[in-house]
Amino acid sequence: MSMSNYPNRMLLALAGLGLLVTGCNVGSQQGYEPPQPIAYSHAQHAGDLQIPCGYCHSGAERSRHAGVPAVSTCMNCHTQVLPDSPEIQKLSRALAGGEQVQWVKVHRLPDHVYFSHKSHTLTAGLACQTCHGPVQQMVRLRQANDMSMGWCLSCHRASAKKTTLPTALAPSPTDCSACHQ
Amino acid sequence: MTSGLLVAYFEDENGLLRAAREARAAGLKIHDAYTPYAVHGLDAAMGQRPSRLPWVTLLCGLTGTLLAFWFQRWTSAVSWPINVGGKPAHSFPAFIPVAFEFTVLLAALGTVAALFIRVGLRPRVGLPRVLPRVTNDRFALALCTDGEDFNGAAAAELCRNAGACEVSAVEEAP
Amino acid sequence: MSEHALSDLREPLVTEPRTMAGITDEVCAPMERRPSILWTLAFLVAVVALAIGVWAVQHTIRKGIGVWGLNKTVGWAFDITNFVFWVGIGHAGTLISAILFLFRQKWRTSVNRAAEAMTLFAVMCAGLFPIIHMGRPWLGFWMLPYPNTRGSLWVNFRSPLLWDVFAISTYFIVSAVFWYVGLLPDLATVRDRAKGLKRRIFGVLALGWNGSQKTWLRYETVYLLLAALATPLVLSVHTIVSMDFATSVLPGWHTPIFPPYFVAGAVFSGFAMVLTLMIITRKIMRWEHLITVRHLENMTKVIIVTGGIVGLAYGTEFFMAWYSGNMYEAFTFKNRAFGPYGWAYWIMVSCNVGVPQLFWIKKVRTSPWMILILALLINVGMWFERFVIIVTSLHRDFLPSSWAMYAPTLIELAILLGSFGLFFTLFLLFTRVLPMISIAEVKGVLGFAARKREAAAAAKAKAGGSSAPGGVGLPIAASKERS
Amino acid sequence: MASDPKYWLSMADRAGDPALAAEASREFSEELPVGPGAEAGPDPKSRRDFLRIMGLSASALAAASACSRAPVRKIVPYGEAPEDSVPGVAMEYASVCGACAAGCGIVVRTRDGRPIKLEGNARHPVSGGALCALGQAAVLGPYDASRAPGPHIGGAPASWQSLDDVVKQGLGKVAASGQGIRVVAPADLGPTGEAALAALVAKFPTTRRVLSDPLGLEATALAHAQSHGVRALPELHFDRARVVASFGADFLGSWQAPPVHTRRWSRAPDAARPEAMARLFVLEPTLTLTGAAADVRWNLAPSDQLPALAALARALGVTLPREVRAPELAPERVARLARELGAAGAGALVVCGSDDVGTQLLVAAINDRLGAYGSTLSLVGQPVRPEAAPMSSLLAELDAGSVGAVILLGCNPVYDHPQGAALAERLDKVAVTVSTADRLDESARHCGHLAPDLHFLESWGDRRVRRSTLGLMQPTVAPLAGGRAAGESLLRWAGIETAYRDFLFERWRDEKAAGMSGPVLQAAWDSALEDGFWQGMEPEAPEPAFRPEALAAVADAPAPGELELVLYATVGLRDGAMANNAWLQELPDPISKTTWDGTCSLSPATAKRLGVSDGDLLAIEAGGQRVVAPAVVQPGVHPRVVAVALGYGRSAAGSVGDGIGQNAWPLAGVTAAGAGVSLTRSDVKLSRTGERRALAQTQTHHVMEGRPLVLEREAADYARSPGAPRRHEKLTMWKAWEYPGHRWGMTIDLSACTGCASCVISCNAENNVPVVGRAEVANRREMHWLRIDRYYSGDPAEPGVVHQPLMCQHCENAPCETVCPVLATVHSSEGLNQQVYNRCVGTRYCANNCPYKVRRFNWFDYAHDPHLRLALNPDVVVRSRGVMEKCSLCVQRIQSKKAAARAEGLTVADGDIQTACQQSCPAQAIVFGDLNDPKSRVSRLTRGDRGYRLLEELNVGPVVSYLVRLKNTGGTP
Repeated sequence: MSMSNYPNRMLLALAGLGLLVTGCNVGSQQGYEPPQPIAYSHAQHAGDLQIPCGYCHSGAERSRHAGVPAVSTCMNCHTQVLPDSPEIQKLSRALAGGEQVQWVKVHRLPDHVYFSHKSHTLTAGLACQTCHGPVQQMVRLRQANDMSMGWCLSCHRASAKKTTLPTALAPSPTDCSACHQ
Repeated sequence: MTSGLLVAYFEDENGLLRAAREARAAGLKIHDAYTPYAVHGLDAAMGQRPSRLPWVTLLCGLTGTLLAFWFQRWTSAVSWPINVGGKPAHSFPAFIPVAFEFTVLLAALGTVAALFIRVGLRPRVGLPRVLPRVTNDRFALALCTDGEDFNGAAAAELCRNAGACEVSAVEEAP
Repeated sequence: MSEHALSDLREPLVTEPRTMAGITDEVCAPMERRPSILWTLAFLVAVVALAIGVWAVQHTIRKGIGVWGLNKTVGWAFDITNFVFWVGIGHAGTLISAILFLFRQKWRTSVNRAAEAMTLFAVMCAGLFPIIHMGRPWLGFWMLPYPNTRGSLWVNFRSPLLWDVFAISTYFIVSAVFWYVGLLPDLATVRDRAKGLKRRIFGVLALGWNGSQKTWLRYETVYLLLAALATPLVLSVHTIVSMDFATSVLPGWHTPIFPPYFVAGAVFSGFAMVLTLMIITRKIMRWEHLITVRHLENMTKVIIVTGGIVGLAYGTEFFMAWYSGNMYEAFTFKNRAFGPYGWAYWIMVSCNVGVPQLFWIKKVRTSPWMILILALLINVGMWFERFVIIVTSLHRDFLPSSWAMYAPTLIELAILLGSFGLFFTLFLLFTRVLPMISIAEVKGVLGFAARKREAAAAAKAKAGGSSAPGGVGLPIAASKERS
Repeated sequence: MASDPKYWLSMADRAGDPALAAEASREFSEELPVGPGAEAGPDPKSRRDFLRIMGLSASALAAASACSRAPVRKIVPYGEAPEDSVPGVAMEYASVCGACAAGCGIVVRTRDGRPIKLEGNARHPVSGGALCALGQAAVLGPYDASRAPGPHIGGAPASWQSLDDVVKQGLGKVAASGQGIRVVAPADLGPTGEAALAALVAKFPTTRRVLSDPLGLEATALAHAQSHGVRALPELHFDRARVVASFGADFLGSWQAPPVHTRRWSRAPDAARPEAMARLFVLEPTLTLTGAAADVRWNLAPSDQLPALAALARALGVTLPREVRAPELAPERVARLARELGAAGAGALVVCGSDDVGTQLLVAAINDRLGAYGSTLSLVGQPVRPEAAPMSSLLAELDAGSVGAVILLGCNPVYDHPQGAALAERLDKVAVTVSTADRLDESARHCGHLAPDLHFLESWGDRRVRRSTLGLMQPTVAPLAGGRAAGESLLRWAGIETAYRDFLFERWRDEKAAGMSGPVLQAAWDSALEDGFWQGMEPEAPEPAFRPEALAAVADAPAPGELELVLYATVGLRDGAMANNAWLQELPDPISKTTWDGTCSLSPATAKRLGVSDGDLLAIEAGGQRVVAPAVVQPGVHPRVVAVALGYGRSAAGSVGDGIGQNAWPLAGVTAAGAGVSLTRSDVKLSRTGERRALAQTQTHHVMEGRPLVLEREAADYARSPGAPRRHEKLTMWKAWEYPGHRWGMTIDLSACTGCASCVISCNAENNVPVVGRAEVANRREMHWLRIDRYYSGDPAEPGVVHQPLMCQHCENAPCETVCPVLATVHSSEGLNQQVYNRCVGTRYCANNCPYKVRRFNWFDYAHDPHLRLALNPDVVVRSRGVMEKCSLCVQRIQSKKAAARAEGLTVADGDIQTACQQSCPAQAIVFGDLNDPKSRVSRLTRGDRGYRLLEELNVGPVVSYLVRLKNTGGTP
């Protein structure tokens, strides 16, 4: 009818473009905080009690996978501590061959990404919190970063610029095959 | 806006051309002419100046070229330089085709957009005012009636002499 | 562009006396009457072909490209052959519109609209193939350089395929705009004839066109500018398509002759397709006076020239294969002509080099039926040209260990059929819903035709002969006084 | 029918199981379940699936659907974490390969308890790290779903306890009645297996052993029993030989221990001193890998083998007690052989693949005459093979009714013996019949009971390769089917309840570690297990003397036939025991390049005479049996010879191997003495059936068309003028990219490469290369990242053959990279051509533009069998349909070695990183390393005189270099 249609149309077009542009970030899992089968608190274990991350996630410095502790690892303490708590009972039942504990995976990289915890912890000396956020403050685990490729790269690029190491020893490659192999 | 128009209708372009020339010679102010096809020579007859739209084309085209070259260079050599087939990050010759295409694209879209904006063509739900049969087989010359010394009868006579088949007054320009 | 640009030596383009209203009625008639049986039949056939193609495409996407006959050695065959074929077809339309417009070739007026529509539909068909030929077409949008969360990972501007994305989409957009801008006055004409819903639809489409001279002035300027932009664009598009091959390392592809060779070939095949469509249309619509034999003849002349260029290119390729002393190149061309796909090569040569030579004969190039048959043969030949370039170069390249044969599957044939279905469905719909001939432009040349007839009649009368409307061809200097 | 797409395109097509279909339809299949990170219940409707269903609808939809959250995944933790296994970290175990009798040392790489890769054990004293294609492929064995889930009694599943009871009772009854118990077994069960068998014999004294020797290898041992008094196969030291003559022994491809022979024969070290290069003569009826590697190769009809050897023996001065007719082999050829072998003396070696004892006696006589015993071949220290009767005697006994029980121990005679059908008929009537096959195979189906054996990766065991060297086999995965070690079964039936592992340990302790105890013993045992072998003292004994009187057993040769039959073991399947292995079925025959079929090879001349072309189905008739096989017109076949592949035509191998080709063993002859089988015969009839079965070949054009692809030079010429092959001046308009760190490169020595295809299988295993099946191979869509091109040259009757392994050349100016619109293939900072599968949209332009045609496209979702998925390498992503893939130069190995070095603050040293193909190459033809390091092996070889790049004139700059093939023909052939 009149020029007044134009702004609307422009808005619509912009919104469409915006969707396209941000499209891939929309799928990000940042902020994902699923309920877990056991009311386990990282804030209590890693924060208040200051149990080192590696005590439970023992693969973090040895393997690709940080790993989830075996039920027996929990029971190292919990045979003594709060053995009668209903949450701990779930563990005892699992250990006795009952219903298994099925943790909900929070941090998920796609299968086409090769990621090694060891290279980032042991070799690069990064703190777990660098990627996982302040886990020691989280009662229920939440994904702190979007863990997109751009997010990985931002760090890899920055540290590649800073390094004084010889190229062969330099960390944080930005080659595709560093992660996609 | 004009308060009213005197519209003369013609069966062929020659009458229109003659009327336009004579009206201008007589000092009448021509509001516009309405024709079913582009009548050649009418611009001169009405004393229209050539359009400045080619400048828009040039501007848009140049913008396209520069934008495309800059963007290709930025993505390939600045934002994330990647070794592709051993070619340098800024592979200028390889960037020419896209730059060319983008030049044409922006120039074409810009020109048409400029035309539409300039002449007020836009999708509209209601129907525009259109003088009868001017999109089919009649030519119309619209003369402004708001001049100080406008003489409607003389103007109508001028048009009839030039070959107008009908002369009428309309309230508002199409 | 004033009238004196038209030489009096030329024959009028509208061979029967018509009034402007008559032209309007005539061109708009197909949109206003019920479809003829012939049209309905043709439309049904086209839609069935399209449906078969749609099924084949969805089958391909569901199962994988493996349903085609491709293999590790021949990675492209029917898909890209069809793509290049359709892009080539899509060249004549804009060429007729733009280049002939720039060269003041007024005879383009009655064919340009349909030719442009043909361009658009052909480019649609062409655009289909690069998308479906991908292993994962649903990720095709990765070819667009948009900011993303992958760091941003952009696209490879060095890839001819990316150039294609830009070239084909630009070509489509600019052609569509050019076509639409050309349609505007006619849309208004239709709007002003129509009633009810149709009037409202055309009202929206016509953007409020009212025939104002202020608009016409700028419109003509813009149309000229668009033509000037479209002309290099047409040439660039097929140049870029040819670079899909020319920038590779494969013998038979890697050759600098490709850009002009492809452009000439595209114009060649495009004109053949325009001829095919026009001859059928003028017959069905009874528009022999609007699309005259002269139109057809002019187009056959373009075909002779471009066919000659194509033939020269074939010869040059062989010469270079021998002259370069490159054994891979030499083998490729020997294999092309005398290898397992030699039959395709000889179809290509006879259709593209042999057939156009018949147009040297006046009788042939003024006989619509002969032209139709030859034009169809040329289209077949041009399809095979792309097949020969793509398949015979790929199937035996550098390492004999990987040499392989390719044969299309039924699915691929169905997709080719479907692309014709899509093309003709769109074209047939176009003949029903839009004015097929540029009403405004034909009216523009009507006055000239009328004057020519009058002058001829006057001359005849002076000579004591009887006047015959539509009599043509006498070079008479007298023209109507204008002042 | 074998012509059907036997391997499946999708699991759904095969099984019709919706769950499997859902599994198979997922793009980028989920990673393998990993230890405590094992994820429960992957969502079958993933986002990618949704997208694919929606297909064409463009970007807006894609963007919209990206909004959806990824599916919820669960982690089930261990209850108790297993000791010393860290999830995600590979464990390696040394063991012994059980794929054939050669007993090569292997290293088994496991991830999270699953073997995923077998590699040669470089420390092994005999195999030295070599492993053949079969060995590489054996990693699929434990995951073979066609294995029997447990013991069967009378065809019905049963428990081990009840089986043992039934068998023990049955055997006891038979023994008590004085009837015979016959154990049909291969010649070598390993010392512990032999001991277990001995225990059974002790328990049931009527037990006798019958030899299962489908390929007739025992003839050599039997000949040496007569000529040297030792029933043993001599150890062959090709590395010490200056002149080798092979009479139909495909020692590099399928005869005895090919990887060991290949490692020893390898030309890689020879090429460094071309003036002293050894020479290989091969005289054979059909073209084999050994013939392809020969310096001088002559066709020799099977019926002419004995006369030719006799003529050679005479020319060398051996006195033959009996006249043998003159050979067809040209006298000047015999003279040349005699001259060159004679000149080499103790540096000469003659080997023969014949299954005829007389022929092998002649060979022994010639080697003895040359003084080769103690030099190039040796009987000292070789394990003595047990006494065993030939199969024909078993049939006679069965007919006579004197046998009450038959135990088939790790053999399948119903399938792989010419009289298999007769045996099957008779087995059905025997009171007690037990098979220890791991599945209900052809023979087991005719046995009352099945006591399924374990796969060698699941089992304890040992293998004596030399008397001084004991290979130790240890389990690397818990038994996945319900099997039990065959040796353990024997022990149970003999009434010994010791666990097989303990039995093995005790025997080892008593024999090898006598006098040790406590921690010393434990340390010795641990060390032996860690090494994978126990190396004792080499015996210091003189070679046994040759007994000339043994030559009396040499008979005259049979008359030549109009058409002669040669049944041969293929490089991929050998005796067909592993026919259910999809990798081996899809492995192109190194010579004919056919897959998924047992073919019948004819010389071009014969094919022309009979009007036969490739793929024509031919009926081959001999000894009243008829076998139909597709023809392959094969250069290098003797014009009178029809060569038919063995190992195909399994009917009870499993879902993969059944019905592939036809079994050719029924065509073989039976001999009463010796090996019991004759794989050649002179009375064969050939006819066309008029039908065709298109071959699934990976290469269909066999000559180089005069192109400089494989460069060959005569060694003597080369020694005189070792100039480099032509190198091209390079011009460029670009400034080259710099590779400041590593710059990976590879060289392939064409002199060394024999085309054995071990690398191909190794690559399959390492890189999760899918199997595509017969129909897809026939469509030329095999997925192998590494292929071996084979070209013929010269006279098709006796052609020259060259092999050229070809993988991605990782070009510096990669033509594939330039044309990819989405940057899915780009260069790494270390000079690798990277293919990013998850970025690929599948335009295939890269493959078209690859001059080497090494890129492979996933035309469909090539299903990984849900069981075989367990053997996938978790470090390499599984590619989905619609994406391109190719060799990455094992980038995952590069990355992991670099990461390991970096964790220690070191850089990788030359030789640290081995690609899978390099590691597996028995001939050590492949060298990988850093081209930036001027001292690395790969740098030196690349720069060396023989280095050249394939299609160098294209200036694509491959980082893979080939080393010119040196051939030592000595001039005129």
